[in-house]
Amino acid sequence: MNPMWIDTLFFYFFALLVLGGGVATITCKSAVHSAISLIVSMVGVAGLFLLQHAEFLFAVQIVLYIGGVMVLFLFVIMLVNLDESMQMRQFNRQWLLAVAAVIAAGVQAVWLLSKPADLPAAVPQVPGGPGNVQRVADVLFSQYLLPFEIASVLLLAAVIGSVVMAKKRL
Amino acid sequence: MDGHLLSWVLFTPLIGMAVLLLIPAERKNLIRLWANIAALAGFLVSLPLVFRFDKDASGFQFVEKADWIPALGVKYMIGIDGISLLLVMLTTVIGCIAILSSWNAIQDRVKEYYAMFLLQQTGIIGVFVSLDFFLFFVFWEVVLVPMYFIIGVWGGPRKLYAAIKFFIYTLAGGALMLLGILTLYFEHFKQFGYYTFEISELMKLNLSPVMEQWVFWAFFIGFAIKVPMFPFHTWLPDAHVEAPTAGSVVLASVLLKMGTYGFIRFSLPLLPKASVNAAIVQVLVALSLIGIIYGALVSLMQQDWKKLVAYSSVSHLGFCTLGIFALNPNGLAGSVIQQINHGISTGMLFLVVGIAYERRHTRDFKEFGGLGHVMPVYAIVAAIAMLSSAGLPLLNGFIGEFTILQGAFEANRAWAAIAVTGIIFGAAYLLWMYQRTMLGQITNPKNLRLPDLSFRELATFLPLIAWAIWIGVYPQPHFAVLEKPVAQIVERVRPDYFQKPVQQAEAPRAAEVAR
Amino acid sequence: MHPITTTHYLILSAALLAIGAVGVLIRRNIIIMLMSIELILNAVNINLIAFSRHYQDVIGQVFAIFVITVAVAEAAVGLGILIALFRNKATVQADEVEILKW
Amino acid sequence: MSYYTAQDHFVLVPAIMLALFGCAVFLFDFLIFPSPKQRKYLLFFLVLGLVFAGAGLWQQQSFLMSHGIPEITAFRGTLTVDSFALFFNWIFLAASFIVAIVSYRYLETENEHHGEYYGLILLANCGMFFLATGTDLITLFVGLELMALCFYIMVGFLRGDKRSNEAALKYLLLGAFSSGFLVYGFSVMYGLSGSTRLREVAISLATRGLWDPLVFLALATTAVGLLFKVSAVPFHMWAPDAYEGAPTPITAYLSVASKAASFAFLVRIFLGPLAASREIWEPLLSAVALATLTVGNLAALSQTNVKRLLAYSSISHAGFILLGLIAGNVTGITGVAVYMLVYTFMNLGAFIVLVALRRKNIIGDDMDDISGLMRKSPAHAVLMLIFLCSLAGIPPTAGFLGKYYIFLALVETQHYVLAVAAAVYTAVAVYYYFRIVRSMFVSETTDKLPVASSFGLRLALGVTGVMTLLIGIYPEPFLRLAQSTTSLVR
Repeated sequence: MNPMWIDTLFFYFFALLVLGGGVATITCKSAVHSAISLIVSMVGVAGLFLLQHAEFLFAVQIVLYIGGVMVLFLFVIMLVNLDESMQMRQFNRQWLLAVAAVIAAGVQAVWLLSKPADLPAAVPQVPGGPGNVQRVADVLFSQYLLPFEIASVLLLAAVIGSVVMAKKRL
Repeated sequence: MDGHLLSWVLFTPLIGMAVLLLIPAERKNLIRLWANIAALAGFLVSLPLVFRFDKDASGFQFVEKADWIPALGVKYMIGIDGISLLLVMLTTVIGCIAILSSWNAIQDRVKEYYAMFLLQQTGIIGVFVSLDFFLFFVFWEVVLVPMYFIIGVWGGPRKLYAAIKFFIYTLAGGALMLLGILTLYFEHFKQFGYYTFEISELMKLNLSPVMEQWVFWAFFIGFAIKVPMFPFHTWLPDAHVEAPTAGSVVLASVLLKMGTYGFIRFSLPLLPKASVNAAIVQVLVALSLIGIIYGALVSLMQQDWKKLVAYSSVSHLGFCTLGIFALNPNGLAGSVIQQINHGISTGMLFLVVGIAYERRHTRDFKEFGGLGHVMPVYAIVAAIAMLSSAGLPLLNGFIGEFTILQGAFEANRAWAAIAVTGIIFGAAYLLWMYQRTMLGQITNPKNLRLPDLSFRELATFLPLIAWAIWIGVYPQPHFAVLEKPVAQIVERVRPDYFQKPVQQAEAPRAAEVAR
Repeated sequence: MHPITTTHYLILSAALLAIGAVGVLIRRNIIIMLMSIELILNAVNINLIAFSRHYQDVIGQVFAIFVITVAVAEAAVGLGILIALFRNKATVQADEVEILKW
Repeated sequence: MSYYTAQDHFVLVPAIMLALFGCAVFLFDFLIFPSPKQRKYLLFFLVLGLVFAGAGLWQQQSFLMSHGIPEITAFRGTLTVDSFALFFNWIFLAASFIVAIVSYRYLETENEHHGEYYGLILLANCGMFFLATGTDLITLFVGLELMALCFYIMVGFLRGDKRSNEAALKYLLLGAFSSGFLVYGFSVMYGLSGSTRLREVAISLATRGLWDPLVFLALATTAVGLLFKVSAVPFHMWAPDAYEGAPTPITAYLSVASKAASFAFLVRIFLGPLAASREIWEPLLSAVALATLTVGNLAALSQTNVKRLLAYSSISHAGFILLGLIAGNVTGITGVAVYMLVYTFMNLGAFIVLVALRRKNIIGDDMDDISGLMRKSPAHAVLMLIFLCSLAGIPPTAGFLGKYYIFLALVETQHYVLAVAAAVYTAVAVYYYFRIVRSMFVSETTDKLPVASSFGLRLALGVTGVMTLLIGIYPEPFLRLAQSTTSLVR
């Protein structure tokens, strides 16, 4: 079997997952269905990561995003009684307008991108270098040490914030 | 104090205001007394200007110059020439009178009222003495806020509408004017390599005619709204009618002069090419003439005493702008004199209206008639005011209008002819006004027991009457201080003017005839 | 079949961005709007990984880690606020969440 | 290769101080469970943090001046301390300080006095530091999110108030949405250059054609994200609701510090990586600025809620500041800096007066609540008058100076149409600002309750009032400082 061929096949498969999941996310009436569609979409994205040899990101996507965030979403959906919100109108009045505008912009973007992008030539990778996880770690903790530290503060703020917001009595 | 005389003149009212703010608001009489003292002090401080002014010196006198915002090239630079001298003196005199006249009229929020008035005094004087365009603009805008409050808080029934209309009109004009100023400022940088707002520096600019015209129109909007010239006058009747008496007096006597002063001080000397442009002159003269006739005609139709006086301002200020754009010494000198005259006579007329209003709380002509029988002193004072406004010889109005007409005649006979009809209409509505209020029998029983002028009220008129007669009988000192600056401006705008010997001889003759 | 290039990934991510934007704009359900925002951030990540692959470096992957971190934080705070809102709603008995009127 | 040099530390000190003291506030609150009276120590921690951060900034400033160098970079170009960054950081610190000291009384009235609030102010300020100082896409993005996240929480801090919840949620939804677009643009920028340093991105983008599709995509998405952040029309719809629902001190903070940080960010991006596509974005931004002025001013005309009115007015101010960027020359960027400085003090001042009007059972942000203020509390009324005059741009208040610079920059770059439009809108703005004035000075008061007062409120009003007048009357030192920020313009 031609590996190129498999790559292509997988790409289209995952792209289908991503886009199909995405469309289902925004069209489903029920929030639970939306959440499940979103998981599908994210699995597709994770697959794309794998195709691109971003193994660490693949793991992060599965564990953190799909495992963490989506559980959080589902948890809140269950916690907040959505029965009554199901009865409400689910779409904005101007939804047609919005869809038209965004699709127009999207088509334009796709058309703009349809020519092969002439990106600067890449530095070829030295074969037999360190693995993906190690390389990510190297860059993260040397070049991007500062944003990493800022992100820790950011997460602290997020933790405090969600506790402040969600707790009944402080 | 000697070197900073003009600064003292400028800031005395502000110091007065600062002290006033320390007085507790309950002690109304003390506040009134202090405000009068401060205003009088403002006048007394300005008196030395008259005595020390050297009418033969050219250029500005009492000049003070200091850096204010070096980063922008802004200087604190003040000084006066003959034109500003007259207007500054008018401001300090009218300020005193306006403050004195409001002793009884204002009972509510006395402290704020006088504080606003004194703040405004500083602003107005600042406009007339600034020699730095930035400083000028700051004072120009500073005047707005106190006037907004004077109309908006102590005014008549439609005060809020009138106040905000006045404010927005003037501010819009001011903002456009600022763009014009900045254009000059930037052009100066391009041509000379440094930033300055100094007027004498900006005069050295050499602009393309097109740019001059654009800047001219930007200035025009700012000044014409303030004057107000014909299509921009609609704020004026509202503001005048709704303002309290003292507010109307200051508004008419001094504030409107900021516009005409702007034309004389800035538009003409800074933009000479645009100012002699035939099309621009024609437009401005046409608007002035329309203003003269329109103001007079509308005055004729008024049932409201104050509105009549208000519209008469439109007509009189038309004369002033006509004189300016006649662009010759007679026109300009006449215009300045007429500005002073309008300040004196219209100030008096508003005081007259205010006194009647204070007693009867109405300004409808139908309510009055025959006041001369119960209030003889009042009727005499009103007669003087009316006649001075109508331009009777031996009183001030005649001198100004006559000199302007001379200037207009020299420039174009048709202009003078049209303006003369304005004078005739003017005499008509003023006499009619007098007849409807002072003469005849008392038709309304409420008018039977009106008290005549109190000493304080009379005191508000006396300086103005004295000044009116002074100008009417012996205008020479006034023309003398104007001669140099006016000649300078004409020289600047029309460099060829004085090279024609015939007209050169005419300039002094005008003053002679006027005498 | 053509080989898959970076361009393919760019187009895919642009499409996902558009889907996410549509979702935020047309839905009235707050949770689904939050999910649509997650879609947008996933589109960003697809982009980043594709470029990272093109340059044979890992900067794009590091960037993606930060994007995921931020997405998680936003989702957590957003859901917290949502809970606070619904708690009040239960007590004040408002019929409908007014905020989605714009 | 060392990961953390002395120079890195020197540059990072203010942020470290802010973050550390933020954590200290959280810890103190968590471990000691301070009683309501002890909560004032939290305020003490906060002020101390600001002072230390200020000391760090001061050292950097004097280092720059004494060595005569334009900038210090750290973390391999991730952070750049230049005059521009320092200028904005001073604004952030001042705003944080003023907001913090007025919050104490307000939160007690609202019965939501919790220590987390003060910690979040410090962390938000920390985020702003990175927005003004960062020159790396990832750092900027994470810094932006740090700031935004703190704001989402603070806007919703009145948890029992439905308005506050809704405001927070709306702000979060649209904020996250715009961040998504922004970071999409960033990802494309990275893709075009293979680097995340602004400098390298700028070089790569400049070598590509003006109408290169990828550059255009990066420009469009980044611009949408940034314009959302500064609440420019048509991306402004979150602002009035978020401003109205948030606790008033946070509204003030949001409208001043967050806006200043967003503008610092926006200017850095537009004059950095996107500088080469100026030909494309200049007309776009001109249209946006005009629309912003129009919508902001016209919508403000009909508001009856003062907070909402000030929200729309702050939208129109954003339009003004954008005009400075459109002019884009030295004067224009100085104008942006000066405008931001004066806007900080005058807008904070106006909101603080509203904070003082919040008393038991009176929300204090309606036009009726402010009516008759002159009789009730002349000092507040006069200060409010000064702030409003300044917002309207009437000399000799500071606001005039900001407008002056914008006009000058527009005239200098011959954008006469924009200049005239902006001039006309200053007149429109007077109408709605003076509706508040009218209400304060002419209308009768509706309640007898005296205005809230505390040491913090008085101090904050004093500082903002004095600064608003001082910058107007003696602007020289502030202008010198602002003029040094123009190193960004090449």
